Amino acid sequence: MKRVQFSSPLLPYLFLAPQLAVIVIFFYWPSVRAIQSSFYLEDPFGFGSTFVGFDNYLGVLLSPEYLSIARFTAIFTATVTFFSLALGLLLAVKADAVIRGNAAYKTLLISVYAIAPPVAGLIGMMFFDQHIGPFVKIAAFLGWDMKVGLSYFDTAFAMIFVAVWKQIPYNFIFFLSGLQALPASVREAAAIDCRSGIKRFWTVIFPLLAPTAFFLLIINVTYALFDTFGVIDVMVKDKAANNPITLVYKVYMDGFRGNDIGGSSAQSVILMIVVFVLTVLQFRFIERRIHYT
Amino acid sequence: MATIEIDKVSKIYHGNVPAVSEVDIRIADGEFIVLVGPSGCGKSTLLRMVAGLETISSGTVRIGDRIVNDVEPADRDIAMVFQNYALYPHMTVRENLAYGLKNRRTPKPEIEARVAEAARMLELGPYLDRKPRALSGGQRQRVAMGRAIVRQPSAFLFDEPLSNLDAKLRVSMRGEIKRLQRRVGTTSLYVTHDQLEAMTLADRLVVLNGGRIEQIGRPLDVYHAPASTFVASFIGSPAMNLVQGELHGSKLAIGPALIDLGKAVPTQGAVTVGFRAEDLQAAAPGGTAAEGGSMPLRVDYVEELGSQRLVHGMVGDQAVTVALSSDATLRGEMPVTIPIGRLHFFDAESGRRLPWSSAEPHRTATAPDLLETAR
Amino acid sequence: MATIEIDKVSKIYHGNVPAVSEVDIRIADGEFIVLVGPSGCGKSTLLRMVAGLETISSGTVRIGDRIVNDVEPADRDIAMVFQNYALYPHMTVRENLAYGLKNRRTPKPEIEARVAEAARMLELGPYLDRKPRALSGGQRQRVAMGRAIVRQPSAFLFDEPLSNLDAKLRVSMRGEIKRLQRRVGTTSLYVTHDQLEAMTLADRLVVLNGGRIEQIGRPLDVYHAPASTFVASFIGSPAMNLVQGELHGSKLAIGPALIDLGKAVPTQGAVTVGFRAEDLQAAAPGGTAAEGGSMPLRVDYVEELGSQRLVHGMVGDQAVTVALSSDATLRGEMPVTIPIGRLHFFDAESGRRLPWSSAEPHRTATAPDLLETAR
Amino acid sequence: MHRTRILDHAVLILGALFLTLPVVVAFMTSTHEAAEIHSKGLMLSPGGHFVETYETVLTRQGGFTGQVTGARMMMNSFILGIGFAVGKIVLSMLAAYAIVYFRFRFATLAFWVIFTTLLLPLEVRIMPSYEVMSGLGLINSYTGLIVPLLASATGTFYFRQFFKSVPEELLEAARIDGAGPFKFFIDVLVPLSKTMIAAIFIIMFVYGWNQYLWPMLMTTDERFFTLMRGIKQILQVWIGSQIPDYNEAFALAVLAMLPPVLIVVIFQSWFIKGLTESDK
Amino acid sequence: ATNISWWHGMAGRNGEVINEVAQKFNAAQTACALTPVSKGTYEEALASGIAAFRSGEQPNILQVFDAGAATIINAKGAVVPAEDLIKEAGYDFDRNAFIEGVRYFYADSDGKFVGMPFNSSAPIMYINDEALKKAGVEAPKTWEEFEAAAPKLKEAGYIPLVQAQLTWQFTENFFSRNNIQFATNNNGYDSVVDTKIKATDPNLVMMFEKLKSWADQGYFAYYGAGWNDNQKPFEENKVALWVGSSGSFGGLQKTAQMPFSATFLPYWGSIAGAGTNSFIGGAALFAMAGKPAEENKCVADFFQFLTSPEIQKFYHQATGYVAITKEAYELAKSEGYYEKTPVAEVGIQQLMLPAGEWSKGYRLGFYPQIREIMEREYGRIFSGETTVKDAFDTIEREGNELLARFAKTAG
Ligand SMILES: Nc1ncnc2c1ncn2[C@@H]1O[C@H](COP(=O)(O)OP(=O)(O)OP(=O)(O)O)[C@@H](O)[C@H]1O
Ligand SMILES: Nc1ncnc2c1ncn2[C@@H]1O[C@H](COP(=O)(O)OP(=O)(O)OP(=O)(O)O)[C@@H](O)[C@H]1O
Ligand SMILES: O=P(O)(O)OC[C@H](O)CO
Ligand SMILES: [Mg+2]
Ligand SMILES: [Mg+2]
Repeated sequence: MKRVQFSSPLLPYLFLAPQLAVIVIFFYWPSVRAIQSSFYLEDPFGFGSTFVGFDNYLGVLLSPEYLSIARFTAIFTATVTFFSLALGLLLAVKADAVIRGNAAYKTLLISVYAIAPPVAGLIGMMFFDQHIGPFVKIAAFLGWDMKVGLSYFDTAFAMIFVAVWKQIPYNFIFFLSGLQALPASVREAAAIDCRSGIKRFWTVIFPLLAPTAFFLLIINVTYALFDTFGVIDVMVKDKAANNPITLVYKVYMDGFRGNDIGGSSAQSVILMIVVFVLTVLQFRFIERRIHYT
Repeated sequence: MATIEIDKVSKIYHGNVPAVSEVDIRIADGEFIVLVGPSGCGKSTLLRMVAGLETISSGTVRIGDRIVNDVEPADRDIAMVFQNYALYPHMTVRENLAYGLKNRRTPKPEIEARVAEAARMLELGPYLDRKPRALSGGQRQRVAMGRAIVRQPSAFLFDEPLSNLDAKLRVSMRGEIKRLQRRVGTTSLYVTHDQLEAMTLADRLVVLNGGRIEQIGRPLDVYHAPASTFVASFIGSPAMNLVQGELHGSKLAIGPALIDLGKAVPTQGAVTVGFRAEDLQAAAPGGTAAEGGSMPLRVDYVEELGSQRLVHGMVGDQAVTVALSSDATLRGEMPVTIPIGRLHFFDAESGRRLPWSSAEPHRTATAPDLLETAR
Repeated sequence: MATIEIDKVSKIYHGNVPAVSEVDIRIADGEFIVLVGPSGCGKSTLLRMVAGLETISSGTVRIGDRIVNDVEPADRDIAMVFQNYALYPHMTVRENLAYGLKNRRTPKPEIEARVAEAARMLELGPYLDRKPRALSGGQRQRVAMGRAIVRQPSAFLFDEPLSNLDAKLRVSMRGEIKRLQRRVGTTSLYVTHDQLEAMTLADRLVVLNGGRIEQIGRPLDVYHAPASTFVASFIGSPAMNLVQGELHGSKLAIGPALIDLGKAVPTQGAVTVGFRAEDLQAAAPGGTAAEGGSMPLRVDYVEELGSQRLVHGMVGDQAVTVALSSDATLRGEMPVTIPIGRLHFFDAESGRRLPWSSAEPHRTATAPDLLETAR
Repeated sequence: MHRTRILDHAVLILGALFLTLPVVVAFMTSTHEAAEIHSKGLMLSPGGHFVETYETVLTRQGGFTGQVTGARMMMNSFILGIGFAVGKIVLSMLAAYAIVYFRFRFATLAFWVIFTTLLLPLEVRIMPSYEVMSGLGLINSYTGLIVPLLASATGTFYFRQFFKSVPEELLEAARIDGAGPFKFFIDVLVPLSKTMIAAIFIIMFVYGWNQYLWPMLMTTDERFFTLMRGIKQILQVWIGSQIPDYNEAFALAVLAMLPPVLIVVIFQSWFIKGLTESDK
Repeated sequence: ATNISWWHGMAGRNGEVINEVAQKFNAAQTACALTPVSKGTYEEALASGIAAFRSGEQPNILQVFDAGAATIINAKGAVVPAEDLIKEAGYDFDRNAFIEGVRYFYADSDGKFVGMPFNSSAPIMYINDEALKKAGVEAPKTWEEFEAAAPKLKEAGYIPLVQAQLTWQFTENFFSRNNIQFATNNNGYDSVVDTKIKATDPNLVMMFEKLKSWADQGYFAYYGAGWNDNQKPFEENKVALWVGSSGSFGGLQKTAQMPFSATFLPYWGSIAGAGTNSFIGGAALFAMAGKPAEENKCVADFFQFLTSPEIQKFYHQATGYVAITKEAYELAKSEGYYEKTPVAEVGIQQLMLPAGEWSKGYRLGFYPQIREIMEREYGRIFSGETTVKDAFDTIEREGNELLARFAKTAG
């Protein structure tokens, strides 16, 4: 940490106490409860529970339905991450390149950042409404009979579309500030060394942006996994049916809506493990992350 | 290799105050030109216009016999060394050196040969596979130089390439750059705000002030005949003493001192008088001024540099610094003399050099000429 | 005001290599001590131990007659000036100056008086209500100084306070620091890696190398009688020429040159010979060596500094630099002479100074003494 | 260097349209009548019912108690957003201060205890969290809405990164100037962190404002309903067997996005700065 | 006054009517103060109620929809049976005052009312009068008749048939209208142990095969599980026949762009004994256990208040849900309400049809999740991802797994 630090027997604990208290009560306690419940089969009303060992886990992992949701989650996460990163980067690079109107573009492009996922979902839902959705009309014009809510593919498309839409500004902001933090002279050196802008981008600028891109990759994966809950909840209109959903939504469906505490707890724990692995990877990379200054 | 012609070049940022105004410089093939001036005087802007990194507001830049105003930087056939080196942090030294060549579709074996040659010249062999962050400042600087050399461009452009180095390294890298440029003979435009660097490196130096050229000339010419008080105070260390004087006939009054110039000068009345610290001598106390005027100096403080001592004091109410050899005796109040021939006169208002001035603009062959014979 | 005694102080980071080893320095009341040495030699570590910002691994530090090893920095009655000034960016200059006093519960009127006094001394009056970011580098430096002064501490500690300034400003701030310290008379410990700063500022300088003291002494003593090749090459610019020589009786062989020392020296065989660039003179071609030995110099390149020229060349296969006045004539191959009395000998292995060495360790009153009389 | 400008602008304009058009459409649509939207779909032009619709949405007394007006929900959203942001900043600044500026035995442990919370979003542990909350009697209270959301380390993480970038010498100078841990924190660190605090405030405010699932679960008392809850309510109509008041839905959506969007847009420079400072 | 709370799953106009009912109750007496709270959808209201119950924060009254009945009724100790509560409060309770279709669904196997029927609906078929006239066909009573009329309707430029909720209208009420057993253990009423859903019933499979082939021929359109997506085209006069809820009536009156009427949900003439009444839809109110006696008394007062003919009539007319007592029905009838709005009577008439062995109700644990499975598989059927046969195999398998799991938790 710092070269010089205070040393005091009590103060650091005092400063940490509020945060730790909140975390222990509202994070660790519930998390431990979740792990505990995952080994029990519980009556919805909490009248009794039976220890079932790993049954809940087996039930989940052997269910083809769960596996197909897992598969969709993976695809959804990969697609949302890829497109929101790519588009965010594209816009950031362009905004970085223009001088005139730079501020206006910036403002327009980040304005959507603050929109809540359910609001995004609501707007998306209207855009993809089977009867009045303008996007559906455009698609029909192109010969695509879009049936969001009925066709698995179309619904997935709409969800991904909205999730990407919502996330672009975030990536845009980070990429833009990442770009602007790059030493101007390195970019100029590249301008002298390489005529093709595209080649320059891939050989010099992008590698230098790698730390930002990596950071964003993690953020976007987390976003796609968890924060899209609101988007999905709104877009499936309360009826998952054969619409695609993600693992978190499934936890919610089974636990909250279906009152299957044990099963959903097991799913929570599985998610915890997935996120844990992701985080370990993240820390590993961050440790190894190149400091380009 | 090529000539560079900078013709009435100006740069105006955002329709505002001009950063560079109507600059004209003709750089001969193989010449080493140093742009020098205080911070913000437009040195980098000018250099970057030549490089193509900055648009030219008006005027033309010609490299060889091509007008390059609208040519992409990569197509100008120049190489540039940046102050912070601008090495590609994610590439090894070898890749850094080869990058520009690869983009130019130079054949592989040739790239390898040129990289090897540059590495040999700059003694970078052992570091070729390291990334820049594993190099010391001096080594990075050498890689930056190497990156310019491998390209074998028509011209080198340097923007304060040494200012991130510590004093000792700066001195030795200065020598290296000079030797290297002599060896490859590439036309060079070099920016620095360090007058010592400018003096030692330049074939000709260009002193910039507020976006305009204050003086162009060979280093010693500039040193010995600065065109203005600005140049006089900028070139040379310690800076030339500049004091207010009064000319009456053939007499020059500086505060309490009255100096006989021997002959009348065209200008009369108030002038700015300049003389260099090392041209002043301590007069024997009570002795008469030898071949120059004598001024009483109240010593304020002394800086011992080992090889010499700088005596800071006041003549009347004007600060004057005298450089004495380290074995000269000092007293609290001492007369100093100045050879008449070493006095410079400047217009009190405009600061421009007045025609009557130190008789001997330069006395010996300048360094570059000498060097030709020395090798 | 107080004395500072540093007694067998060592610092070992993480049970590893020592950063500072058994350093002893006794600083007299009001004395200005400069710690100088290359990067990483432990200067800052030592200073920070005195400040209380770093724990002391062994040894004791005494300020006045109090052992302060376990005293909080704030209670040591010292003030420190940092390289990057460490001004509080959100406070005005006035608040920056007053902050330390306020924490000490100094009465308000006194704070105001002291701030006003410091502002006057440092000419900070017009900037008192500005925030640091609205100040130039030199002004920031002065605020940092002011923050130290208002506290009226027993000692000032400076850690490279000038190295963030540009060359010109550095020279002038150097003068200011010196004058200020004289005026307030506060014991000072000053860290720099710039030998020129060390020479000009120090009453005594301490040359550190690898965490150990290489030499302590008055600047000119160190300059004229460096205790080792390390000191010899570190103090003085250009650095002292150090070449391999061979002593046979009263003869000294340096490459092709044979120099008669006049009398035999205690050491024989291989030695390192040192001589300063400015002690060398150009001999008239074909003329005989005057009172010293003559060496043939093959000129490599020349640096024109205006006031003098540095001639870089080779004697045999060893690099030698000669400082000549700017009107000396140059040739590609020229003999240079060295007064015998200005030769330094060092053990070829250990680099320690050998007893027989240049006769005159110092020749005149040193600057501080002079200054006392000069005021 | 300057050739591709037109293409650049084209891409940017398309991007800006892509991102903002839906929002514009939402706004325009909200100014039409429900029946018109129902039959004609989304609108691109203003509809002239702006005042009525928004007045209704803001002031119509919904719910049983008549206390669920749009304005009330908006106020609750504000309380949640601001309460959360302020709480987060206070807690995490203190914790980050302890971690960065103090030497103590369990520093590493504390670090890990705090940072593992980055692992698991609330959605995943929503059921047990709810139980814990009701066990503590915090259902239907602003405390219950706000405090559990604080149980994550993002703020601490940002502040830790920021504190690490504060020049070491400032602490050293302050110590020599006689500042203890409290003084240093109040006199130096807090004022220095202003931009960072502003940026985190914005991020956290948006986060708090946008909370969806948690307030839905945590409030049964209409007085605590937030805008997101209101939107959920409207959405329900969509699902069921009645016609939705599209205009009101969009008006509410516009109201729900307006404050955070305005804050982000107005303070974008702080925001961007804060984001980058905390990135590394 | 004693405060009691009521969590429900209604929104929009229906939510407002609930508030009005509560206000009427509060105005009618002073001892009790009732506060209704909307908890989202039916599913969410149930889930919130359960979550709250686990931590002792449950409301006094919880509205639970048909599909959630088993969950709450099987949780012994979660609720006080409405009948007991009312009797304890000193009121008389007459099961026979309720109309036939309402009587059994929320009762235990002995017929004791556990839940208090509240908003009751029936799946009925709305008719686009214009469309039928144009095509020159009569409203079908059976699916056979529909099959015959469909080509003409299509020719007239209409989508012949759309529905709103396949689970409720074409699965559960397929069993009731055609009088077919839905699940073992007496449709689940007798025990949770070993109850099995009979989703592969050949008649049900046939129904969906028909639906699928109608969809392929353009006689039937399916817009996914969202209710509104399916209702919209009917409102827009694109659909001839729409199976919706009797509770949709109020809304349709505002939105439909053409005159419409309604009739019973068709059945298969080919199935012997078909044409019985339908299960009651909508939801009932449950008095949650663990509340102090004086609050329970207030709940009983409210239930009593609810069943009063005036309130029933008001609610019936304000929402389109059917009146649950005969008295209320007679009252509305006597006032000539059905002459003005004949559509409003269709639901209640359908519920009052003679009951069959299997049309009283069903009681299946985790049924909301089983509905989710059905919705998923139905979606797959109509998007061509699976065959009807496979879909019902899956529904039966996964449904039975859930039922077994429920048996374990309840056991
Ligand atoms: N991109 C820019 N926009 C506006 N003004 C600029 C820009 N770049 C430079 N300037 C201004 O132009 C003038 C010249 O700047 P330039 O960088 O060329 O100075 P310099 O001589 O290189 O100084 P330094 O020694 O500090 O590098 C300065 O006043 C500077 O503020
Ligand atoms: N906190 C630390 N932990 C470990 N080693 C350290 C630490 N601080 C300094 N050192 C090491 O101690 C030695 C002396 O460092 P110090 O900072 O005192 O050098 P310095 O002489 O001030 O150098 P510079 O001129 O670069 O400031 C160096 O080798 C350095 O790497
Ligand atoms: O929309 P409702 O209230 O008629 O209810 C329909 C079904 O019964 C819900 O399960
Ligand atoms: Mg510059
Ligand atoms: Mg240091």
